[in-house]
Amino acid sequence: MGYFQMSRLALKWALTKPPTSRYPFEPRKVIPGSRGRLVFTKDNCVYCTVCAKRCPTGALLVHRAEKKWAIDRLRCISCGYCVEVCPKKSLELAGDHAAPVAARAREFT
Amino acid sequence: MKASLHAILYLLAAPLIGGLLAGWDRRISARMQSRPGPPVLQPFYDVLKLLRKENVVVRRSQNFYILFFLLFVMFTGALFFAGADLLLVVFALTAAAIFLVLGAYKASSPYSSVGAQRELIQMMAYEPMVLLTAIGMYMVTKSFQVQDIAAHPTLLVLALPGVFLGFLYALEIKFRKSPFDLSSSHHAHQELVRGITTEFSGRALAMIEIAHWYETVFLLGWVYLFFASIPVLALAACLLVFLLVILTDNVFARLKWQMALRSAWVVAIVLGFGNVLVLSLLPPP
Amino acid sequence: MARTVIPFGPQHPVLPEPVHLDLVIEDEKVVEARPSIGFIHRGLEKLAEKKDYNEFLFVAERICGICSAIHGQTYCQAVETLMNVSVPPRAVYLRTIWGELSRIHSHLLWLGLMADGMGFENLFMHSWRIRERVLNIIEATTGARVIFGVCKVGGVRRDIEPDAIPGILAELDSIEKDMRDVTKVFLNDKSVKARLCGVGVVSKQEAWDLGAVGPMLRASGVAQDMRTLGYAAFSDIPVVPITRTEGDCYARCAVRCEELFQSVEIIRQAFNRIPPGEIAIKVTGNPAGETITRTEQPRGEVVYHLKANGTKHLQRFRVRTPTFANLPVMLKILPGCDLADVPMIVLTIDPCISCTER
Amino acid sequence: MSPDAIDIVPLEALLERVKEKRDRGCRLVQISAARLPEGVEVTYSFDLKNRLSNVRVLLPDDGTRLPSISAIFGCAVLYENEIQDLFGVGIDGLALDFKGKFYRTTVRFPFGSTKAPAPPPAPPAATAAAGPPQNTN
Repeated sequence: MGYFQMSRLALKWALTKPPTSRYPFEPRKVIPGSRGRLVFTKDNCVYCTVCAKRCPTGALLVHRAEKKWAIDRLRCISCGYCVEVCPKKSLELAGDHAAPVAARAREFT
Repeated sequence: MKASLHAILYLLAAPLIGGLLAGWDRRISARMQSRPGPPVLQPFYDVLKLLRKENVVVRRSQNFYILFFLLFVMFTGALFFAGADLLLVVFALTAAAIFLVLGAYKASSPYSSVGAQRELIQMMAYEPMVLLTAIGMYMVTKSFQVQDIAAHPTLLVLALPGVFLGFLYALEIKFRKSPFDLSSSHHAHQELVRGITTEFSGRALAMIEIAHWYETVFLLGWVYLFFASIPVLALAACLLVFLLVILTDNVFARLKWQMALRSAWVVAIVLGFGNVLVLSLLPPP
Repeated sequence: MARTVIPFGPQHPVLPEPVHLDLVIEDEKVVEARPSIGFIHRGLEKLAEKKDYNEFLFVAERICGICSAIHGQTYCQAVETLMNVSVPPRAVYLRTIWGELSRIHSHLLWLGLMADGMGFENLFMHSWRIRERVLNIIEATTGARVIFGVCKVGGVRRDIEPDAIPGILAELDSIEKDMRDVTKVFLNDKSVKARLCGVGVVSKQEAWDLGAVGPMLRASGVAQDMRTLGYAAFSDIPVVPITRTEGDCYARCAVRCEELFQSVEIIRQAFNRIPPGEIAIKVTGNPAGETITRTEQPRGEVVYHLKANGTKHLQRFRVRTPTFANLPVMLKILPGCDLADVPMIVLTIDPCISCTER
Repeated sequence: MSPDAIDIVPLEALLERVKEKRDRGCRLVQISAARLPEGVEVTYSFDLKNRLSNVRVLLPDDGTRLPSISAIFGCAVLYENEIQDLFGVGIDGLALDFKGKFYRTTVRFPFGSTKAPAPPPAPPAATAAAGPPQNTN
């Protein structure tokens, strides 16, 4: 029968638990290795500004004199280029994602 | 007295039942599509929200037609449940649909006017079958009065199997669900945006929704007539028909109007007219 | 006869992409289609003057959200050609695997949109449910779902660990089974066929003359697939282009359906043959010279024209995306179709307007 | 691609060359333009049996106009409109001329223009659209 080709699949799924999750109520499952939030560890940083220079979107800002490191979360594209170039391994990408932000602002550390 | 009681009961209960059915429809469709779907009461939330929305119109008069559309749908159902003449019910239903089409034309948007044209074509498609259903019922029960048909001692579907199937086909068109969601679909993903209802918003859209709820209950009431002599069976049949409509909605692509019209007429002629012809040739019992 | 102009886009529920068509219709026949594009020109080609060739990779990957993986790969290939870098074989295989995974997810996305365009909600949801499983594999291996960001000039950034491979292959088997269920509906269901067969027919000659590429060209019977050029690992894994002869929307849909399974097969072979070793080599210096690199994206042939003059900025970066090449065919077959066929025809070229305008 | 696959021809010989390609059954792959110090270089790429061949012309910066090949390859229209809008090259005989409205760029002719410089006063939005200043470099 040419029609109703979909019915088997439709009926099967009507009786199966949906694979979707109710996102804001159920936290998202973190897939290991996912490129998520950029995490900065202050300890080793020598404020060499390489990360800020290489960042393709200009999301990072480093003040060498004031020893300040800042990120604009809305600009960060989690590409991991800064992680790669950091000589002191003070940057890494966490598997989870940053909390939503509404406005462009720099988070200073 | 009993008749008007039925009509009043319909006017009060139909939106509740219709809304709940719409909620279940969304829920079951969602499950078939492998997602959980909205709460069952979502259609009510939607309508309540629409009622509070700002009224944006192209022309003020377009909403006036929608008011009449709703009133006529209510009137049609009330007539039906009061046990009035079936032919009158059919024409009242047509009049209601015409008001919707006029409203859409009045909005003078290309989407809604093409949608309105398609709605007219759909009406042409299902109207013969609906009339044949009325005639078939008359031939068995010798009456056009709904109350006489409902009181008929035999199971109508036994004498009218073809008409029943044909009526189911018309029902699919009337519910505006896939494969016949060409004039307006429940979601906006078609070439006409939302077709006939594109230009309606706020209260007018809420009225259209409520009218659909009334329509659903009324059309299922018609299904009930086919099984009226055994009420339990009739209710089960209504439920099954409703589930069938949801299933077809989910397993069909949208047809083009040419094919919708052609297939509907073929069904009307072969199943509907064939059935009526057989009945007229049989010797009266 | 009443003439109506139906605006189609730039914001339209069938096609959430900024292309605008003024459809002149008589009753429901389209007699004329007037296009206008250019709503979202982002000037990415000009940006090559601001970003050095390594940074520019991130821009190239963002030309398109769906074919991103192959954009990145093509860009790297082009720059590597200019710099005479030979990429380690393991990296080449990894690129191929990710490229094919992206083809699967792109085709599934397209199948979903197509189902939605013809009002088949259920099929749409199921296509995307399967796509989600492919995206999970992609996220687990590359770290991102859509913009992979794994290619770099000289190799790739990430490796797929050998112990992860059996899991991926098992998941792929199960995805393949799921895809069989869904493509069976696309290819056999009568209501789908009623919408697709005989709609938007392009003859072999027409498709060739108008410069069509990818599934559009293959569906009209031309066996042309850039993977047969043997870039990346395709020199070891032979690809036979999938063709149909009808040239209608159904043929284009069928070509993409079959390509899903072809890609699964390519991934399996690539995993079987993947050599051990380095995944990247260090690249120093700046590119110089000129190259035109072509690869096969899910939507068809993409052409990168790079000119470099020995500085860290590229002198000219130009991309011809497959959608751009397919637009003339679309405009050619629109007049004469039904209004209800317009979404089918527009969707079967798999339009990616962001790609087109860069 | 080896550089010798590029065939540099004088402007007058362009149409003839393109017609020749057409007669051999080539497919137009792309037309790309590049700004050089001395003018705009336009490259036409053709494909036959997966082999690429290119024809190239140089348009000096003195307002020289490019003849359209849209009569030979219909699909060239889009490429030529693109070049017209981005490089400010005047093109003669376009089968479908969008008259600079193909790409609605905020900056007219972002890659410069071969015409005599008479750009309309750029709206103040043009600089703002270039995005906030970057803090890199």
